[in-house]
Amino acid sequence: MFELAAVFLLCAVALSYLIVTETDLLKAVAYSGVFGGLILLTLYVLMAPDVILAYVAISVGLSTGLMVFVVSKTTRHEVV
Amino acid sequence: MIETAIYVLFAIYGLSGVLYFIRLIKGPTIVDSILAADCVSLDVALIALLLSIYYKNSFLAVGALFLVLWAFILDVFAAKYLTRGEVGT
Amino acid sequence: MRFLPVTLLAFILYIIITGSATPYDIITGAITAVVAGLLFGRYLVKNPQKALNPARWVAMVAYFIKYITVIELKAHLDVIKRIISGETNPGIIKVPITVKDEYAKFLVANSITNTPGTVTVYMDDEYAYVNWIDVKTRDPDEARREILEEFEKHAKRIFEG
Amino acid sequence: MKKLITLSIILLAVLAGAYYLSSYLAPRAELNALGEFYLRNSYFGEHSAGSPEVVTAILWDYRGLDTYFETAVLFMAIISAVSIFRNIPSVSFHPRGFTNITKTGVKIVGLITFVAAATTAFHGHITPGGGFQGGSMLAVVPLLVIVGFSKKALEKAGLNKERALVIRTIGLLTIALAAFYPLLAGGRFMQNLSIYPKELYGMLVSGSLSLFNMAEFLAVGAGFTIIFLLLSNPEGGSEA
Amino acid sequence: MTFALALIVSSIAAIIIISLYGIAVRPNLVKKIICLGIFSDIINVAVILLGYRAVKNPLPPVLTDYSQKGVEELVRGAVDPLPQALTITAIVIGLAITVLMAYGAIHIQRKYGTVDVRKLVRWEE
Amino acid sequence: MILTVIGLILLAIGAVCDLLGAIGIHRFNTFYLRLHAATVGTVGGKFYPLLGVAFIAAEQGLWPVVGISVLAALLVLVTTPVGSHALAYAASKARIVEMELDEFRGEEDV
Repeated sequence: MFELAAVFLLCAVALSYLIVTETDLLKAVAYSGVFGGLILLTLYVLMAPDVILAYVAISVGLSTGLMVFVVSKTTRHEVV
Repeated sequence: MIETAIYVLFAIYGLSGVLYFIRLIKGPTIVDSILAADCVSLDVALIALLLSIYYKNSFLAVGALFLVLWAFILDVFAAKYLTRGEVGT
Repeated sequence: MRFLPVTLLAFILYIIITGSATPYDIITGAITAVVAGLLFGRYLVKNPQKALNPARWVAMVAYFIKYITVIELKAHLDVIKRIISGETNPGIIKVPITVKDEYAKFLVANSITNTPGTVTVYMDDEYAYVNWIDVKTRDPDEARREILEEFEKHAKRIFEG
Repeated sequence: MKKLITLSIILLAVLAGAYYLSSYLAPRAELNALGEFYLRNSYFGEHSAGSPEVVTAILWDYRGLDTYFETAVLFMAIISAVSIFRNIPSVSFHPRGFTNITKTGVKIVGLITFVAAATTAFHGHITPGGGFQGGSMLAVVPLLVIVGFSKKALEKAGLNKERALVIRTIGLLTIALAAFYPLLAGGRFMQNLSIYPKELYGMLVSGSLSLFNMAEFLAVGAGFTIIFLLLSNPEGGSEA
Repeated sequence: MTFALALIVSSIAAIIIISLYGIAVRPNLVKKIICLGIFSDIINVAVILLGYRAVKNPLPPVLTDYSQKGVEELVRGAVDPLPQALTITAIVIGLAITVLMAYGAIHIQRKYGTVDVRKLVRWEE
Repeated sequence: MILTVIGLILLAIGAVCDLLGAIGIHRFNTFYLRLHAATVGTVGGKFYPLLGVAFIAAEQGLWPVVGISVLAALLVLVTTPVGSHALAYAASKARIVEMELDEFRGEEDV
């Protein structure tokens, strides 16, 4: 099962590149939510239940809400 | 028997996860992307519960509950932002 | 009195999530349940007699079992056929609803959305706006019979009357 | 299309790097001496922390001083964020909330989130979880209320900025007092067992660990609540 | 197993490089904050990877069987608890720091009407 | 043994539904149709497998996992329709996706 962690992190590499190059910031927030899910599965394989509980609250619950708040108060589209 | 079945299930759920993932990237509008992100996060919860059965360890299961519980939080936030412009009102 | 149903529900949830029932669990669970009842009871429960009536719970369980087997199966097969064949006729139509209670409306809306093929777009006191994958009719009464009459019947039995 | 080409180049580079690295790396099966010490001593043993949950034992007993100062850092971060937002005039607005279905859903999910957060915090010394985790989960409840109803609904229900600050101060004061009390009783700073009891009426409370967890639960939850209350003020109106 | 470990290490390195690129090059402050979040997440994963043990079916560092036999079982199979304990506070403090930076970005938007770094630099001209 | 078989059957049903939903989300060409395909993926593809996980865990004696997976299965039925409804409302109200037959457009809401 340790090999699964490699697969998840390989997907996370692709996703991090997409987050960096995306110009629609709301879409970038959605991507980072999925990125959080992949990191969470990696933590499952690495056997860290405490960190999972902290990370799921921060990443899925609070951080997405915070970033949508910030996007709603600044601009949505990034001009490259 | 269960271990083999879990490997096969990982493959199938992973394949559908990848298909959702492609829609997440392609999605012509923002709502398509958020819908796909929702489906992927539920997939993640299911795979997490399957992992906790594979390792026969009940401590790993609790995280999946919170993933299911808060899967709709991004939908509601983004919908409120798209319709009202402000989130706090 | 209004906080009693919420307290009971919170205690049961606490024991389920913990997964054990030692004295420590029961004491902390009782504390949490009382606090949750005092904090949330005003907003969740309007009528405690209704919430504590076991007949309603039995009706709810019966509806739940019927819903997840018969109704879901029919709707799934229909939508899967459409996914394979690709023929659709979508539209958002206006359907009158008759239930008044908050949770009854929530149950009806969720039942509509969870059935593949129909999604509640908006619901106010008189009408539900439903996105339907195959608009067979635009007549409100006939659409009501097709989409939500059965859900409303059960919702009335569970939450109203 | 250009994006896809760059992406495949990056993935190929990662695979090539892995192929190169695989001759140098070897997975490690043995345990550090320090890690073995913690695993052996956390529940039994001479230097016991009285908790079967080794991570919480390290957090609040063996490395308690680190966590104490990290709590102070968290306090500083939240206080500085609050102080930035100090003199912003609040704009009057009509609270509308979101749709009715969302409101009912938020009520149900809020109750379950509250109970689950309390479970995580109360069982921090027995099963995975603890004050930080439970507090972060608790802060999701006001966030959900803000998006489903509005900021004003939360304030009308009695949770405004001042009360959240009071709850937060209570939590931090409890942590400070529980950390300093062993000095008065003749022990060292943040000493756990032999000052605090390991078992209370037959229930495992692991000395001061459960007390620290509950206080941290309140402090972290109320701290993040203040942040979201300040953030949810609508823009516009008079310029600051 | 060795190749999987190497793949994990190189993926972590790649994500660190990509997120640092995002922090340095992208002009929008909000995008910088998102990239910083990715960076701190992957650093936490790297720290936890240091405590992993390559035994078959490893255990989380929680004692379930309260006896000496249970302790022996734990020492045989459990992963190292110290990196996990250090990571938990790092995650929570990371969110608090992110909040502080987000407040800064909102204030910049209020004062100058933009969060684009290139425009902010030329503001005084 | 019988519980494991029931659980595996439920998981297999879920896998098929999930795959069909993922295919449907690519075959349909507008957002609202994809929403229906995604419902097949969430209810058929997540609710039944979560119940199946509960059956398998009951066979192995992992009672906390049983409680959590049953609770998660029920929560799927409560939370995901709220999310779908919010997205459909936003798509119609903010005019992100246009649709020919739309009786909600132009209606006042609270």
